Amino acid sequence: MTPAVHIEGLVYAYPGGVTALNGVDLRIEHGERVAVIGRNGAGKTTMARQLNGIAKPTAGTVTVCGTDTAGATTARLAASVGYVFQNPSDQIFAKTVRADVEFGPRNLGRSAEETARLAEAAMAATDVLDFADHHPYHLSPAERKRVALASVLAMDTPVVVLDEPTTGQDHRSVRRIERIVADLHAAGTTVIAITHDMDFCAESFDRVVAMAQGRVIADGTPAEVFARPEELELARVEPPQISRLAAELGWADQVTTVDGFVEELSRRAGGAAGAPGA
Amino acid sequence: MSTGLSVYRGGDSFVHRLNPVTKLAFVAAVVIAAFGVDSLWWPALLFAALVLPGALWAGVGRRFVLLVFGLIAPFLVILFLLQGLTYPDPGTVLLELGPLAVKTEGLLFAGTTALRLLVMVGAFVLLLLTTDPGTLMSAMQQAGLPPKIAYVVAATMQIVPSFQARANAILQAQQARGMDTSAGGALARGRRLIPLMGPLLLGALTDVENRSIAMESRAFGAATRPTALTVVPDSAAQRAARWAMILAAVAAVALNTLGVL
Amino acid sequence: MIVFEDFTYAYPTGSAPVLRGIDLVVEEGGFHGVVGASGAGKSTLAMAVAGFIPHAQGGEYAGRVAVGGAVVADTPLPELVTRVGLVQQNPFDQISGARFTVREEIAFGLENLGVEREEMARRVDAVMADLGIAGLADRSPYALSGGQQQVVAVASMLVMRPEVLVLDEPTSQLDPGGARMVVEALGAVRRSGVTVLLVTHALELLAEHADTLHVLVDGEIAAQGPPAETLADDRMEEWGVGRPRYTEAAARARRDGLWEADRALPATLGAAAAGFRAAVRTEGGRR
Amino acid sequence: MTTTPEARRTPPWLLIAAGSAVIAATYLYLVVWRPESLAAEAGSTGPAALLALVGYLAGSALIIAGAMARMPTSTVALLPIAIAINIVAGQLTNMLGIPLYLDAIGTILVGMLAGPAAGAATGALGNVIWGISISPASLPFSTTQVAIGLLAGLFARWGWTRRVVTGVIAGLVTGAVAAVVSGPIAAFVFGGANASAGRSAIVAVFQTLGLDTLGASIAQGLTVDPLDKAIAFLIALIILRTLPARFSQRFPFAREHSVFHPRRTSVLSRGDGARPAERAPAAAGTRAGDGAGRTGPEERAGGQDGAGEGR
Repeated sequence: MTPAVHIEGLVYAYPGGVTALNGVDLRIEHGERVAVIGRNGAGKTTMARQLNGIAKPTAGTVTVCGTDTAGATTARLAASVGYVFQNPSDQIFAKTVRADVEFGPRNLGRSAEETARLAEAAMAATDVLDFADHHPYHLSPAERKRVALASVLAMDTPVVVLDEPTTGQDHRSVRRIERIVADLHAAGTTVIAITHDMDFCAESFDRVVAMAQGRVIADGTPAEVFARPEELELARVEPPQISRLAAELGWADQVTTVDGFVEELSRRAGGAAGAPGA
Repeated sequence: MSTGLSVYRGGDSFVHRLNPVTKLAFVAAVVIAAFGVDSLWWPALLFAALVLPGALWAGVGRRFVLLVFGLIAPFLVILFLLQGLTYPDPGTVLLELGPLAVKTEGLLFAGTTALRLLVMVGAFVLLLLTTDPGTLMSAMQQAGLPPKIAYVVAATMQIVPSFQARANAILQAQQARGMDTSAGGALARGRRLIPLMGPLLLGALTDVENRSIAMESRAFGAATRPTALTVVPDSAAQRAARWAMILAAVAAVALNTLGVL
Repeated sequence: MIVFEDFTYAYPTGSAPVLRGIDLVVEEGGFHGVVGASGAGKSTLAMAVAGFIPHAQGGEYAGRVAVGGAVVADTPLPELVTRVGLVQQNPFDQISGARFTVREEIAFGLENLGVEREEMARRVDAVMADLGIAGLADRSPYALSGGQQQVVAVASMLVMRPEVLVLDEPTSQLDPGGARMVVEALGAVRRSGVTVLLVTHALELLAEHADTLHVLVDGEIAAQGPPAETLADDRMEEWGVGRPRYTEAAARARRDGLWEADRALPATLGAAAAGFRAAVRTEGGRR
Repeated sequence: MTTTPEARRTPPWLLIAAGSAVIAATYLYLVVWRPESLAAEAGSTGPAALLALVGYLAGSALIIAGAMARMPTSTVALLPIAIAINIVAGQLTNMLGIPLYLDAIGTILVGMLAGPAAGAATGALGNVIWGISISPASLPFSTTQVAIGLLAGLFARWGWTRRVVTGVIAGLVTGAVAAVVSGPIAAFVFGGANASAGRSAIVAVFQTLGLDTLGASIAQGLTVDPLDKAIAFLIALIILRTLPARFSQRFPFAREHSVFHPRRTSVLSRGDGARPAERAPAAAGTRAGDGAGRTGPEERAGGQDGAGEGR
């Protein structure tokens, strides 16, 4: 089976000549949950934009679900890759939430019934059904962010890219996004998120790709990546709170999530207490 | 999409160091003279004797030539085709091509118009190439331009690039949702305006309130007379030169109208 | 000092009040946080302190808000802005655009107040030095990163010497590096004696820096006090605010008997580490 | 209240009236009265080009000064945004390969929201900025932009923007006026030529049909501008009706003249078909007061702080 995303020797230079990506190799299998981290300007978004052909490789190849992006338009690649932009205001335009969510599947040539079904399911998943017939501009920014997410989920693509999904969101919204990522994963969708939120990254993703200066500098499970202080320093990333706590306690084994922490704590305390979450 | 609203690249020549208002007076003077004096050689002389040497003196000759001709060349071709072939008034016909006729008067009219435009565009480009936009606005405010007008001009010049970036982001976001921007006839293209213009305009207008709050937080429009941190150097000589240039231009026009020049 | 007395407010186009019966005293000096879920009324509270409510918004306004003895509703906006500085979320909107360099941008407010030139130059340079942005003086404000722009926005307010600086989610659109820049700048502000009121979702930041924390829930103050106390509150999840992961981990551990029952839940890394060390020791000892 | 030094000397309306009079006089002199001296002598336009330039620019300058003198900060903050919209929307249209300009949408928005004077100032300043930054050749056309902003505001005041149909008709009329006003500049300053080959070809056709350069320029404008402005008005109206009521509420002009017909938005629909006037008691207690009667997003159940957090 072809991988969901296969990037080989990717180099990308802006029209002005500045090199943003400098030899990226990355293979992501179907169904993986991958978080891409690194400081602003590290090349995260530039790389993600290669996946739906908004930017094309200067050198190297990018293949998404078997399609080489070099020869495909963004409109065509949209059938394989759903991309949720960081700023929902960049894409919402229709008079109702529902019409906006239906824009994508309709562009992809889905039938009216299919479009309606997909939109309904996406709105349910993102918890925006309550205001399906409202104007998107009368919603709060957090709600609009969910509408933008729904409008991409409705396209029912095998790969979904989320650009900074938790930025500016309150606790409840972050929780909701964590659940959406879990649901997508359960449905077999490949989820790739660009994020600065290390706690979100640790709780919701199986794999972390750290970037700096246009290259991948670390790639592994959250526990592996967050155990590499030099690379994190290079990526200007502060590990998740739980990782810092474990390090402060001098634990050699990396734990990154609250669950993992409590489990490890009870092991260290001699298993005297009940199982985690009990 | 072209970005940015300034062609200024810095520099330290005499022309660069002049008070921007002086350069503005120069622009006004040559434009008045070029358009007000009724002859073919007069704008040509203004361009060759004043505008072009000014650009060479400032050391921006290459960019000056590229910019001026880039702006004006397509226009000149069209102008000569239009008035060369379809000049409406009666005149000496040099060549007839069916409904089209090449007339001496048509060519003269096109030539005069072309040279005048060359002076106008050239003088402005000289000002823009040698003047920092910030200094231009400071100097104009010093010269009495109301702060609100200065604010609108300065703010617009600075936010346009961000707007262009936003327009690009919107275009990409809709393409990522499967919108094909290249295909289709005029109507199909027209229909795509709403998914693109909608987010651009709505986003911009919702910014207005925050911008207005930010401005009021900075006491913009407070009753006192504003002071200025930056004072653009000026001199009595420059002040005199400004009046002299304008008066010379007006005199040239007057003399021409009276039939002396 | 900021005082709210039985303050209730509804927007002109809204039917239900956004803030209801707010009684709040924010002490002079120091660093104070406001937290709450989206829609709880945090931004409205910030605008009420800065005076844009009611001066720019109208609406239904009851009760009293005062800043350093000046009653907000009775003080004209141009005078109020010299007492309260407001920095909002989007760095792009905070830059006036009226000036082409950072130094002039920061001076813009003083120009509008008619401050004399030498005095203005002195104050601008001092503020830039305090906030560590002297190196940006001649750059275009639009060529800066979001974090740098927010610090310039803070400087633009501070140079007007307000008693209170209100910041409404100033770091929500920034990357961690940018957020750190702003937080460090706020440290400098606080040292200069200005009262800082910060609205944010960044709980860990407040846990480390804030003196007091005020929790807004559906337009009412639900809890207030030192961050260590408020952040440990078990209702934070239900209020939609959440808690730092340290606190969450300790709460879970306490349920499993792995956190000493009489020890307060931690809000910071240091407190959490100390608590867990103690827990592991006693558990190990008991075995 | 802030006033510029000039405004203290002269009331703003007088400046606007004087500016309009200068422009009108220039136009009448050049086009209607058409003095003999204008007749081409050796293929030149005589002083017509200079008169067109000076008269139009001086008139525009007076209108800008008058319109800006007492402008509230909320409107001043709107102007750069509107001008940026003009520029970027024009570029976007061009990029999509749509055979229109759509470079006055921002001007039209300001006219509708903040009135004729503000609209005129936006148009003129936008043109000045375009002129002093990238395209000096466009500077002389500032009067056209003044006319567009002015008319957008006047039509809004007369209630033509309350319905889409009348709004589009207002756009057609505005486009026709714009074409007529541009005529002297296009003909005398630019010799009828246009940077667009298509537009210039139309001028050529009219000239071969026997019109003089001025007539051909105006006729050419009439083939393109009405449609362009009608679509621009339509887009502006769609956008403004989409924005939360709170937005247009901030502009006294739009509020006082209820420029936009109160339209029930789905967000607020409660199944009662009552017209806003009849629903007014429901909004009692707020100072919203006026006939616009639209209620905002905050009304939505769940106590959303739509206004405060809504940015």
